[in-house]
Order: sequence, then structure tokens, then C-alpha cells
Amino acid sequence: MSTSTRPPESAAPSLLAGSVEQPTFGEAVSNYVRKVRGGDMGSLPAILALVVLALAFYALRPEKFFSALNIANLFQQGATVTVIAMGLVFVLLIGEIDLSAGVTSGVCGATLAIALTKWDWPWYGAVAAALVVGVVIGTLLGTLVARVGIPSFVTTLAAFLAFQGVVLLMIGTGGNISITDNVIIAIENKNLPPWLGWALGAVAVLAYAGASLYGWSQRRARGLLSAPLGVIIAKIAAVAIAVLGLVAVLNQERSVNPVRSIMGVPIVIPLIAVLALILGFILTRTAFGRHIYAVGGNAEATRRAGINVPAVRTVCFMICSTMAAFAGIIAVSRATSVDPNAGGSNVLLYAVGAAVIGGTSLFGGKGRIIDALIGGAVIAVIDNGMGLLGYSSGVKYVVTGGVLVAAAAVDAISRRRARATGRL
Amino acid sequence: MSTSTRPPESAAPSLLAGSVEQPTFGEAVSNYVRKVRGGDMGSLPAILALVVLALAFYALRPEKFFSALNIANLFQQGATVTVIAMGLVFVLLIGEIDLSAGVTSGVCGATLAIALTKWDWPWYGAVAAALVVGVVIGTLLGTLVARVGIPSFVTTLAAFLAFQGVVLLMIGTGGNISITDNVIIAIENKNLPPWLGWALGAVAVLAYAGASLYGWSQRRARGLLSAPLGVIIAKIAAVAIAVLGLVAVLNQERSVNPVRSIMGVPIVIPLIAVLALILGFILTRTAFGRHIYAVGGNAEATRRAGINVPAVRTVCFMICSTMAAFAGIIAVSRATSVDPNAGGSNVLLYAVGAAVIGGTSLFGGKGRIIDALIGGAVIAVIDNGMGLLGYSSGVKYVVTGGVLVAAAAVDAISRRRARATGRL
Amino acid sequence: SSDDSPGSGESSGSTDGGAKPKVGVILPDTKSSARWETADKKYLTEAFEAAGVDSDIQNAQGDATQFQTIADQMITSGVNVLMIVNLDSGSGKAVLAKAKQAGIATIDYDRLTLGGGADFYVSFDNNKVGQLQGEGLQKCLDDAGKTKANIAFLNGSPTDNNATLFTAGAKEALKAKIDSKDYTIVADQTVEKWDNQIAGTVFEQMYTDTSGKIDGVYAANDGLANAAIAILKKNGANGIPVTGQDATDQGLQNILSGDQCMTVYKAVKKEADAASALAVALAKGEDPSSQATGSVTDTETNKEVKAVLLDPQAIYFDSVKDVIADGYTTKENVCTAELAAKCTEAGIS
Amino acid sequence: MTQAAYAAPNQAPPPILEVRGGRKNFGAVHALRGVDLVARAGEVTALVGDNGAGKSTMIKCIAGIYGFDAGEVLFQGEPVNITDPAEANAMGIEVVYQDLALCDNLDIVHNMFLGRELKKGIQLDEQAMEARAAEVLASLSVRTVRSIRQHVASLSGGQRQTVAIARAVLWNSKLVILDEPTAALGVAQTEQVLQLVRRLADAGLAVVLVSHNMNDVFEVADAINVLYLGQTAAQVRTKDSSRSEVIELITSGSANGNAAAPALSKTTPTANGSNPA
Amino acid sequence: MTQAAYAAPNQAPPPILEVRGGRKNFGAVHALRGVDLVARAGEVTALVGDNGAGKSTMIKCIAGIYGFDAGEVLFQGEPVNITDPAEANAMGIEVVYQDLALCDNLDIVHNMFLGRELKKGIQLDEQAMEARAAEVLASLSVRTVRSIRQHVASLSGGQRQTVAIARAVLWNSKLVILDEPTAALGVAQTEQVLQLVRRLADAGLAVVLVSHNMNDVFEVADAINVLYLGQTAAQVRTKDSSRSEVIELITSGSANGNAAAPALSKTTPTANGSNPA
Ligand SMILES: Nc1ncnc2c1ncn2[C@@H]1O[C@H](COP(=O)(O)OP(=O)(O)OP(=O)(O)O)[C@@H](O)[C@H]1O
Ligand SMILES: Nc1ncnc2c1ncn2[C@@H]1O[C@H](COP(=O)(O)OP(=O)(O)OP(=O)(O)O)[C@@H](O)[C@H]1O
Ligand SMILES: [Mg+2]
Ligand SMILES: [Mg+2]
Repeated sequence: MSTSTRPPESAAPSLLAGSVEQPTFGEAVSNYVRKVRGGDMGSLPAILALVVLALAFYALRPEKFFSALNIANLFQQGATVTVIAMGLVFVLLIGEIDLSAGVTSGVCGATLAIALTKWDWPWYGAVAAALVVGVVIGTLLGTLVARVGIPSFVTTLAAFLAFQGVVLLMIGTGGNISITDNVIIAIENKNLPPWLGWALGAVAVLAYAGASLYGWSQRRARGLLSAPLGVIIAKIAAVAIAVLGLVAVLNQERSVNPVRSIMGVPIVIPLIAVLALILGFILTRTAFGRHIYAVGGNAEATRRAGINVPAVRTVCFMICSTMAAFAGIIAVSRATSVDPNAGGSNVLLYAVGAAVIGGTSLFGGKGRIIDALIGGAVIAVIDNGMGLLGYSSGVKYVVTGGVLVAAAAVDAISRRRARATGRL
Repeated sequence: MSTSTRPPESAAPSLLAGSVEQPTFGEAVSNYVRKVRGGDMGSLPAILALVVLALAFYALRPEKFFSALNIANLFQQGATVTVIAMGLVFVLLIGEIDLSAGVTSGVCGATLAIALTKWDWPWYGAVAAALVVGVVIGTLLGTLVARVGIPSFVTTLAAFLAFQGVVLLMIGTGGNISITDNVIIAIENKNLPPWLGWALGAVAVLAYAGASLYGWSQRRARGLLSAPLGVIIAKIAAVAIAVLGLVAVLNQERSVNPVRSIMGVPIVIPLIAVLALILGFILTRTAFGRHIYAVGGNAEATRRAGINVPAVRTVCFMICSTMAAFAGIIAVSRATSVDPNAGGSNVLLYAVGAAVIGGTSLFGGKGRIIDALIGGAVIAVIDNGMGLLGYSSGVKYVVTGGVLVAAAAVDAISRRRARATGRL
Repeated sequence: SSDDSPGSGESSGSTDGGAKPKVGVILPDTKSSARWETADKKYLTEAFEAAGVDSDIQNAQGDATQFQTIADQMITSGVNVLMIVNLDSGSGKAVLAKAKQAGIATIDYDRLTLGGGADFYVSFDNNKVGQLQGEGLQKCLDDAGKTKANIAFLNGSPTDNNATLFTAGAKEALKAKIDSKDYTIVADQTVEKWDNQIAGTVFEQMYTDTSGKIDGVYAANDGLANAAIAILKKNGANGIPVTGQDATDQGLQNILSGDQCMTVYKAVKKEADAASALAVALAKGEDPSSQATGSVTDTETNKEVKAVLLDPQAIYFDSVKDVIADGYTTKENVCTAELAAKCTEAGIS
Repeated sequence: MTQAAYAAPNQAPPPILEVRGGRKNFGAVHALRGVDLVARAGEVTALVGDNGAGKSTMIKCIAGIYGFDAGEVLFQGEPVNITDPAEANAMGIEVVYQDLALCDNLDIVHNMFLGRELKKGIQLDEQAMEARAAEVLASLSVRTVRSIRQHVASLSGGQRQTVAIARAVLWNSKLVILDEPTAALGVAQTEQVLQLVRRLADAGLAVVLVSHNMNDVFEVADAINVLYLGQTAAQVRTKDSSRSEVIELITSGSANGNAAAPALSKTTPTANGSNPA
Repeated sequence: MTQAAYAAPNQAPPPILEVRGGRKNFGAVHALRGVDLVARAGEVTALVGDNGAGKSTMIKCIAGIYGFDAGEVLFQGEPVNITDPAEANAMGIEVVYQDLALCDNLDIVHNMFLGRELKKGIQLDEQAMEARAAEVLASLSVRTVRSIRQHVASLSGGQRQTVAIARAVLWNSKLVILDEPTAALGVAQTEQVLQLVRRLADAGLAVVLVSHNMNDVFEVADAINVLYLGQTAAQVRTKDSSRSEVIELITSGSANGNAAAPALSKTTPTANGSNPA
């Protein structure tokens, strides 16, 4: 806002380390505003769509939608799709698709249930078994795609069919397996004690603050261009408000039954947070994550850079199937059982939709874990809100479709300018 | 096979019209062999996969699989998926997807049924209504994708949900709508009289021969490089054998019911042939078709060439939905009714799978109508063969998935060398 | 199944700010049978309105996740009674447990949630439906003078437990004939998601594989029956006995035209009325135990669940008129111009 | 090295295209901060500048790929606002882009005729297109293309560039803009393209040529426009300037050390810092 | 224009890379029909030829992108069979491809370090990479890049090329191959790259330089290898040949009209027509 009338030379920044002119807080803010105006908006459009949606449902069901109970529901309801979507981001990043992620979650859930009930394994053994099945499936799919060279659409379509059969064979036609293990059931049905919620929230905020400030000081020390301290602190404050605010809401009493108290952060929230942090770390902080983006951006260039592209592809499928296994465990916990439909229906489409709404590209090279979280939230809010409205099935389908397209349109229109500049 | 020891200069062909050295029959054949060995194989791998599949089922059910009855079944069973796949090729060519094509066929089928039964329209009016609905849906989807800029995955996912609701609302009370119109029922249930089958077959072969020879003579007259006459004639002979052979098989008596004769080419075959010819003509012989490939290959370059890219995109969605409308009509004819599942289940995945197995790329720019036909045949053969084997549902799913992936692997492995050369 | 008294209406209802008690109903899907959207919903709504009780009736559209989401939302919005048709016992059980935690009375509608411990259960007996189908098939074969017959089984969705029960019931009914080798099962396949298009292909391949040597078709519902009939017609083999279920217009028409032998009519209105009476009483804080005359055993917990059990009814050519008389459908819907003569013959006026 | 033996007419021919004070931002990046250009009929105008100076951006703005954020564009004296490449095409502007903009999945003929296919009725007239494409390519000294029906994906760098150039000269246009057309070309092909450029100008078209090769620029250009960091540093007649002077302008944005340029029409630095957002 | 003031040592240094009779077909297209190449340590070997002669194909075969169909490759005297770019990298071969091979969705730093990221534990050491990348780019006279964290998609043609070159020289390698590295570069940047090429050779590396610019070739190359229609037409020492001779070889495949080349080691045409399929 105060960058007027500079001499032309200063517009040519030097690249030499140590000689960077660091921006002031005001400059940083105005740069950001200009970036957004220019169309480079990151997650903003998706978040905008989410806010619009939430306000719309709030307007229609004022007392219910923003109640503590419903907010807790939202997380528990959206967990499965979001976790699958996080895994799918890896596969989408390399320009592939995994149509079988949903039914893979079913197979892994069935494995868990069978290990718990038929084999009487302890919960950790059963969870391990489910995850191992996920890894094996991912390895199989990845090998077929990356080494044999079958298009991933066909490979995973075949897997989608085959795994439905596997679930049927595991569970038996028309049957279902109930589980009673308290640890597994707790995931989607129990909450952290309020003090633990506060403690974890505080740890998260402190960790974020520490990492941000450390990175910032390192960059300054090396003389690299970095955001002003004010911006860093503002971001930390925003994160603290969001995290601790959510903890505060969820630590309220939300039982509608006077004789029984329900409060605390649902256990599934820290679980998802940990998974998201690990995956985010892999994508943004490791060489392997960098290679994933590279494969999606230009597989041939990546190969020429000496990177083992089939290996990268295979591992992405493994990560996707492993996340599906987590989702399967969460789904079993939520239903306290598995049935032959597990992971079927629209789970996969919703998960891909979540990733895409968040901003992940189906053509590879573009996407982040946060996309899956935001997109998953959009899907969960739509589902949750529609459930509060109580339409008949036909109308509900139509309205759901309409709301989805409206949310996406908010996103698309606000990204317009990005496309106008051609490349982004 | 006889091109040895040419002087080096002759390896530099002149591009000047009129001065081309035309290849001999032998040269043309050996060039083709070399092309195939080099990995440029067109539809060969998919056809190979198809043959392998057919032989496998033949081995398992010798008397049934290649019976005239089953061959007729094959066409009638595969019709819906194939027609949708033909339309999807257009959307896939521009690098988009239409997840709603299946349910669009349901909506259009329901329109047809309602027009026939509730409004008592004549069949042509009802068909027109169904097609108009298809066009309108395509326009809507195309506009949302091409002008508003919502990713096609999200747009058509929303449509997939919404149209399920529309079908439910349309069918409403009663659950199923039976139709009794003889013309509509005939499409999937009646056959051409044998003489007409022969006549149409002969016309098709003659038309192909005429077009090939005319094009050849034109090229020779202009002095452009063209295949030797021998190759042209060999191709015509192959087409004649295939077409007339099929007519001969289908004109055999195939009834297993002694009191009732069934013979002749199923009506749906010429219908699909006509649709395929029209679409193939659009794709390969018109400027618009050329622009579709261009958009898929490099949308930005196409825009720079002054082509209205959003218009091309929109029309592709319109074609896709219109083909879905045809598929809906065929599906209604086959079931003689519509139910709320119409176009749901795996229809869409099968149709996309068909296009992809045939060789169409999900990334755009690569695909042909024949891909949809061959891929549709692969899917139909799997479905048909599995139906003959009569496994329990779990096993059936698993085997279907396995067979699909095996067929795709045959294709992928035989394409290996194409990928080895990098670009194709 | 009676750990907390089903009468906490006032307290939890108060969150809604109004005094009207509220009932939540979750129906399973829209595709396994038309009845959920077309019949149950209508009758239940009418009954609740008549009783002055608020209601929220939703359909899970065949999706267990949706099912639970809807249940969450109903509990959030403060219903006093939750009535569910489970998609499968497992997810049903989770929902019932949550409802009980929230102090909400529960009713299993049409399908028993094993291990769920609902307060009441209202249903037709699904095994009985299958038995009626089996008996009907045998009766029609007998009528056609076929003592030895090849039978094809066109079963419902492999993931639907009820489909399993229907098939099992039918096979029980036909057991004697099958054991005596009079009847041979020549084909036995399931139809994914009850999809009529898939049913057509599945049946067509059965027909091809057996070279048309099929004398009777067990089709699990009217939609599947119609799919089989379309293939039979195409091959000029229609007229052999085909069973059905749900007494849809299409099924009744096929019976009248002689292409289908029977269907099973479940007087949905009776079932809905019984269930809504229970729900209304629970919502108003009364104890309706007296209405529940029967009981069934939950095979998982071995506990008795208080139940209202209704009888399904087999419908043949002569009894089509009963369905119309019952108000389940109308003469106009069934008796199209082509069927006018048959309608008269069947005594439909 | 010597300037082409071509004297500019005494009264300058009419400008076909004129850009005044063009600006373009990409988000926070100011790519163009006041550019001017005059392209006259019958003349070759060279557009030169360092890497990243904004030459390609300017061309894309003229061609309607981005459109200027601010500034004025006159085409044949009329103010125009070109926001779509189709409009530029319709006005008679042909462009060879630096990134070539070919469809890899189409063959040479289809790329050359993309958007303006020859037709017989509703059908494409493949044979006419093929014959015409072969002629044009032959005239550009292309000798190693195996088949004119090859996909452009399989072409060498130079072959691709030739196809892009051939595509642009197929049409009757008023203004041809070439962005580094000879970068990937061999010796003979470069020669052909420079001759072609001269021929186009002599036929009365306005030609804008972007190049880093001063030999080429001084061989064919009548006027030279120098961009420096997104601003027009100078517009000079070729005959009035020297190679070293132009190189100085390119690298430093001004020709201070050089006093021998009275005709040098330096643009006065505009108030370039004013915030356009 | 004058040959670089650099005399080849009397006894030739040891060859790092030697290709003998390399052949490569793309389906029915014979792209290489017998190519030879010797690249010696401490020398710049220019690879020249007409558009489509097969220069880039030859380089890709050496780098393991395609692999030769036939022929022999010796690396430091050992026969090798490179079928994957990773092997070439491991052996110490760095290549700048004509089509650049950058990932558009990554920024400049990530592209430069792709495949060989600097790490702190398992984490990327972004700061070290950023600092190092800035240094190298500055040494290549890049002055207009707004931010080193820009995606390469938004770079100008010349900026992209600089990034590709910078990427290749970051590493300790034995053989550096540059395919038309200066095609899109400005005057100053070209000069820097040519100096860099010379410096690399002087540091004992073998450098192979593809270029159409005879000035550049004669300025830095010690030996020149001419390709003609997929065959090696000649391998000559720069000091023993003239520009016109080389141009003649490029365009016609032989230097008949020229008798002044005793050192000219023309390859005898092999039985090139024998069908390799
Ligand atoms: N889409 C874009 N987004 C952001 N910055 C861009 C974009 N396109 C170009 N730039 C920047 O604008 C400046 C000018 O780029 P341009 O391509 O016009 O340069 P140029 O003069 O053509 O250079 P060269 O000679 O290397 O081709 C460069 O700094 C480039 O990084
Ligand atoms: N993948 C491919 N498939 C088919 N033909 C190819 C392929 N790649 C290259 N060619 C052909 O091989 C020949 C040599 O191409 P190459 O790219 O090696 O030429 P070049 O010498 O690098 O030319 P330039 O100077 O234009 O870059 C060309 O005729 C080209 O059309
Ligand atoms: Mg440029
Ligand atoms: Mg090259």
C-alpha cells in the first residue's frame, strides 16, 4: 500500500543470498492482497465455499447446525471420507486414480472385524492386520499400474469389483460381523477427557509456533527472503484461536440426554490430525514428497532426473491403500460392525470429490493434504446439513447435487482470475 | 522385406506433392510389420485381449459361448454400455469426465417411459423427448464445466447425485414403469428379417469399398503418398468377411424353444453401427472433430489458433449426454421397463472402462469410436461369459475383476514397446 | 431391552422449544423395493399427522454411512422416538446404541437389528415371504402340470440380508421337491443392488447356458421378475411360472397377463399403522406394551424383543383384486387398455 | 553484420499496430510496466531485450492471450481491445509463439491448418491441405521430415519450429509476429526464414520479429524496439543505430556512453511506480 | 568468428565417452543409422547437423532415455549399456535436454535439485538449496527472475533454459552434454554459458555441445562431429577445419568441393541399408 514511485532498477531483485531486502509487515500484507487479486488464492475459494455452505445451513436450522453436538457429529461423520481423500491425494498427485480405495477400506475393515471376532486377536493385532492388508493391496495395485503398465482406471476398476467379492466372501452373503472391542469402538464413539483436549490443543499450537519461528529465524540468519515477524505471529495467533476455540466448543456439554454427559474432543479428531501431519510432512518436507509432485508435473523429466518413477508410483498407491485401511478401521468403529456393502456406495466418489473440491487436480502435480481436509469438510457439511433438513429421498438427491455444484461454483468463480493469467 | 541397401539419400523423402514414390504391396506390408514391432499398434492389443478372453470362455463353455444365440445376446447385452462409452469418448478426448452419463441414461429412459405410458405419446414423440432431455442435460453440464469453470469431476458428480433423485421423482409411486410400445421393445428384442440383414451387410461392405477406393484414387491423382491398391483390396476383403460372416451367423436359427423361430440380425446392431458411423465421421472427417482432438492435445494452443474452446467443450458434453439418451432408450427396450436403479450401479464405470480398455486416454487427445466398440465388447464378453459360468456372487466379483485385469494386462504388455519409445 | 423406560419424551423434546413430541424414522433405501418411498412413507406420515405428532422420515439410500449420519442428525434435532429399518444389523446396532445413550425410545421397523435391543419390533416375517414364494412356485408348476421341473433362482442383492432370507425361505418350501429330485436348481445367481438391467443379463445367460430348459423362475421381487419375463418374451418362452414380491403395479400386470405366476403382498399399511401406533404412544410418554402381542428372539443376545408380527399374503391371478381392494394401488394404475379383459376376468371392478 | 541494403522510405509507412503504455501484472509480478510499439506496413520491426524483459508477454497481450491490464492498442489507427486470440486472428494478426503452441497429438498437416481447415462440403479436404502443407514446408528448406502425416510430438526441435512458422505464413494476414522463430533452426533453415520475413514485409505486411541474434536483427529489421525490465527503453531506426548501442540498451536500459544517436527516440520514463492494483 | 585461442594438446586426452555405430529406430523410422562420437576429457566436442539430423536422439540414447538399438558405447574405456537415465546420472553424465525437461509445477530451486535434494536428516534442507541455487543463477547472469521460489511455468523461455543449465552444472560430473543450450538466451547470458562451457572443459570434464550457431561452435569447441541424416558424416578437429567446410558437411553430408582437409577423418559409409528389424 506504500510501494509507490520506486526507481525502476529496484524492481529487479538480486538473487544473491544475503542481499535480500526483507519486506515490512505492511508490504507483506499488501503483497498478499495483490496475489489474491491476481488469482493466486490457495485454499481461499474452497474455504469460502465452506463458509457459504455453513451459513446457509445455519440459516435454515439455526439452533441445530452450530450446536456443539452437531459440530462433533460433523467430524465423526466426515472422518471416513476425509481419511480416504487424504490417501487419494497421493494417487491423484501422480495423475492416477484409485477407484478401489473405498472397497479397500471395506476389505481392511472386514479383516479387522474377523481378526477381532473370529480369531480373537487383541485390538492392536487386528489393527496391524488391517493395515498390512492395506499395504499389500497398495503394493499390488501399484505394481500393476507402475510396472505392468495397466492404466490405473482399469486396474482399480477391476480391484473395485474383485474386492467387493472379497468382502462378500469374508463376511458371507447378506451377513455382517459385529465387533465389541472397546478400543476400536472408542475411535468414533468416545471423546477425550476435557483436560486432555486442552492439553493436546495447547501442544499443537506451541509446536506450530515453535516450528514457524524456528524456520523464520533460520531464513533470516541465512539472509533469505522471508515474511516479516508480524505476519508469522499473526498466523500463529490465528491457528491458536482456531484450535483452542474448537477445543472449547467440543469441551462443552452436548448431551441431549439429561442423565448422561457427553463432552470432549472426539477421539477421531486427533487421529485425523496426526495422520494429516504425517502425510503433510511427507509431501512437503521430504525428498520423496518432492518426487511425487515431480512425477505428477512431468514424469519424463522426473525420470531424466534419475528418479525411480515406478517406485514413486507404487509407494503412492501403497499410501493410498494404507489410508483406506485406516478409513476402514474408522468405519468399523463407527458402525461397530462391517457388512458386505462396506466401502461401497458413493464413498469413493465422495472422497475423490473431496480432494478435487479442495483444489487437487485430477491431472496430477497439484494438490495438498489440506485440500482433502477442506474438501472432506465440504462433503461432510453437505451431508450433515441435508440430514438436518429432512427432505424425501428424491428431493434430497437433487438438493445435494445442487448444493455440491453451488459450492463448487463459488470456488470456480473465485478462481476465475487465476485461469485468466493462463498458467496457474 | 526387400528394402535392403538403399542409398542414404533416398531415406530423405521429398515432401513435394507429385514426386512421391509410392510403396509396393510388399513394402506396405513390411512397413506395417515394422510399425507394429516398433510399438505403434492401434487397436491390436485390445483385439488380442478380446480374442484371448473369448477363447478362454469358449474353452470353459464350448457349446454355449460361440452359439448363435449367445453371440446375439452379446450384442444386446453390451449395447447400453457401448453406446454410453461412445459418447464418453468425446468427453474423454477433451480431457474431461462425465460421471453422470449412466444416470443421464436413466433420466432419459424414464422420460421415454413416462411419455409413452403416462402421456400416451407415440414412440417417435417419446424418443424425441428423451433425446431432447439428453441434449438439455449435456448443455447444462457443458456450460458448468466450460463456462463457469467447475471441474468436470465435481460437476458430473453433483449431476450423478441429482439425477438419481430426478429418476426417483419421475418414477415416483409404483416403483417401476412398464412399457408396452412394440417399436421401442423391438430395439433390443427383435431381429431384422434375414434378407434385410444380408442387404444391409452388403450395402455396408459396398459403401466401405467405394469410399476406400475413391479416397485412394484421389490421393494417387494428387500424387500424395498412399497405400498400394493391394492393401486397400485386402482391407475391403477383411471387412466383407467380418460383416457378412456375422450376418451369416446371426441369420442362423438360434431359438432353443422348438415352437418359436428366432433368427436375423438383432435390430440394435444396425442402430449401433449407424451411431458409430455418425460419431466416427464427426471425429475423423469434420473440422469440429479435429478441434476436439486439438483441445484434448493442447487446449491453450487450440485457443491461440482462434478456436472457441468452451464451445467445443460444451458440444462434447452435449454429444455425450445425447448418446446417454440413446443408451437409456435401449435400456428401457431391453428391460421393457425403468426402475429407480436405471443407469446406476456400475454402468458408468463399465462405460469409462470400456473406452479406456479400447485405448482412449483419460488425459485427453487420444481416443476413437472404435475404442468404445472394442472396449464395450471386452466388457460385454466378460459379463456374458461370467453369466454362463454361474459362480456365487462373491466368487463372481473376484473372477470378474481378475479377468478384467488379465485382459488389460494382455493389452498393456503388448503395448510395452510403444511406451519404450517414449512419446506415443 | 428395557434398561431405560421408554418415556423420556418431555425432557428431550424441550430442546426443540415446542411441546410437540417428535418421531424420527429412517428408511433403508429406494431401490431394493419401491415400498419405502411410495407406501411406508405415506402411511407413516399420515398416521403421525393424525395423531398430532411431529415426524422426520428419511431414507438412507442404501448407504450405511448415510444411515448413521441421518441418525446422528435426528438425535441432534431432538426426536423422542427413533424408528429404523436397518441396512444391516451392525450399523443398525450402532445407531440404536447412540439413541439409547441419548435416552430415546427405539423401534425396529420391518427388519430386526440383531443385538440391537430395540424396545419394539414391527414386521412381516421375511423368511415367511420366501416360503410363500416357494409355495407359490410349486403351486403354479403343479397347475401347469409340471411334476418335474428345472428351476432358476434369480436372487436379490448379495449384500442384502433380506434377500438371503427370502431365498432361504423359498428353498425351505421347495426342499421336499428338491430332495426328491423332482425339481432341479439349474441356475442360482444373485443380482447386484436389485438392478433390473443386471438381472436381465444374468437371466439371459442362465437361459442360454441351460439352452432354455427352465420350467420355473424364482425371482425375488417383481422388478427382477419383469427382467426375467422380458428375456423369456424375447425368446418366446414366456408363460412359465415366475414369482415376485411387493405387489407392484408391474407385478400385478404381469400376473394378469399370465407372464408371472404370483407375487407377495405385504400390507404395508397395516405394518405402518402398527408401528406408528407404537411410536405415537412412546412419544407421548405412554407404555404401549399391550399393543405388542408377540415377541421374537434376538439370536445374538438370546433376549426376547416385544413384537408386532404381520402376515404377508401371496397374490395370484384371482387375488389381484384383494390388493386393489386394500387400497394399495388403484384399478386405473393396473388395468391398462390392453389388460382390460384380463381385469374383468380376474374380477377387478 | 552489415545492415541490410534496404533504405527506409522518407515518410514512414502507416502503422498497422501501435501499442502505447501497455502494462501487465501477473498477481504481484509487474511483467510489463509501460511498453510502446509501432509496427508499420512493409517494415520489419525487431523487438529485442534481455531474457525476461517481457517480449513474449507483450506479444501475448497483443495477440489477446492475456490482454493488457492498462494502455492503449491501435490497429490500423483504430483503438481496439483484443481479449481473445480468435479476435486477433480475425483482424489479420498471425503469431508464432516462443513456446510454439502445437498440438502434439495431431500431425503436421492438422497443426498447420488448425482452426482454418480446408473443407469440401462439411468434410475436411485432407488432400488439399496435405498438398498445400507440403509446398510450404518445402519452401522453408525442410528436408528431414519423414512424413507430413507424422505427429508433431515426434518431430525434432527445429522441425517443430518450422511447422509453427509455416502455420503462420499460410494465411493472408496484415501483421505477422514471430517470437524467436529461428532459435532452434539450422543454418539453412534460418536463412530461409529470414528471407521469408523480408519477403513478407516487402509484400506490404507488418512484421514484428523477436530475436536475441543481433546478426539477424540487423540483417532484416527496419526498426528496433528495445525492452528493458518490462519497459520500452528505446525505439530506433536500424540505420540510425549500431549494434553496440543496442546491446548496451538491452543490458542496461539506457545508452549513456553513446552520444552518436540523434534520432534515438527514447521514451521518457513514465510514472512507472504508481500502484496499478 | 575467429577460432578460440586454444590449442589442442599434441596427444589427445583420453576419451570419456565413445559411441560406435549407434543405431536407433522409432517404429519404421530410422532416426540413427550409424553414429559415432568421441568425447574427451578437457575438451568441448561440438555436435552439429541439420534440423532432424538426429542430434537430440543421439543424446537421448547416450543418456539412457531410449538406449541404442545397436552399436557400442564405451564409458571411460569400458563398454556400457545405459538403459535408464538414473544409470547415466550415477556414472557422472549430466544432460541439458533441448526440450528442457523441467517440472512446471515445481519452483526453480526444486527443479534444480530434483533427484538430488540436499537434506538435513530426513527433512529437505530448503534453505541450503535456496542459497546454493541463487548463487549459481547469479553466476549465469540471470537478473530478471523475480523470485527463486517462482514456479518454472511462469518463467520466460530464456529463464527456463538458464534453470536447466544451472541444474546440470550443480553436480560433480565427468561428462556434460548440452543440447542447444543457448537457443533462447540473450546476448549476455549466451556469453556466460559459453564461458561456463569452456571452464567446465578446462576443469577436466568432457563437454558435448549441440549448437546450430557456428560462431559459438568455433569459439569454444575443440572437435566437431557432424551428423547428416542419422549418420556421422565427419569428425574433425576444429583447428583443422573451416566454417564453410562444416556448413557444407551439415547440408550435404560430404565436403567434396573442399580439398583442404587432410586431417578429416570421414567415416566410411557403413552398410546402412541392411534391415535392422
Ligand atoms: N504467467 C506468468 N506468471 C508470473 N510471471 C510471469 C508469467 N509469465 C511471465 N512472467 C514473468 O514476466 C517476465 C517477462 O517474461 P517474458 O516471457 O515476457 O520474457 P521474454 O522477454 O520473452 O524473455 P525470453 O527472452 O527469455 O523469452 C519474466 O520475469 C517472467 O518470469
Ligand atoms: N519419438 C520419435 N518417434 C518418431 N520419430 C522421431 C522420434 N523422435 C525423433 N524422431 C525423428 O528422428 C529424427 C531426428 O530427430 P532429432 O530430434 O534427433 O533431430 P535433431 O538433430 O535434434 O534436430 P534439431 O536440430 O531440429 O533439434 C527426426 O526426423 C525426427 O522426426
Ligand atoms: Mg520470450
Ligand atoms: Mg534436437
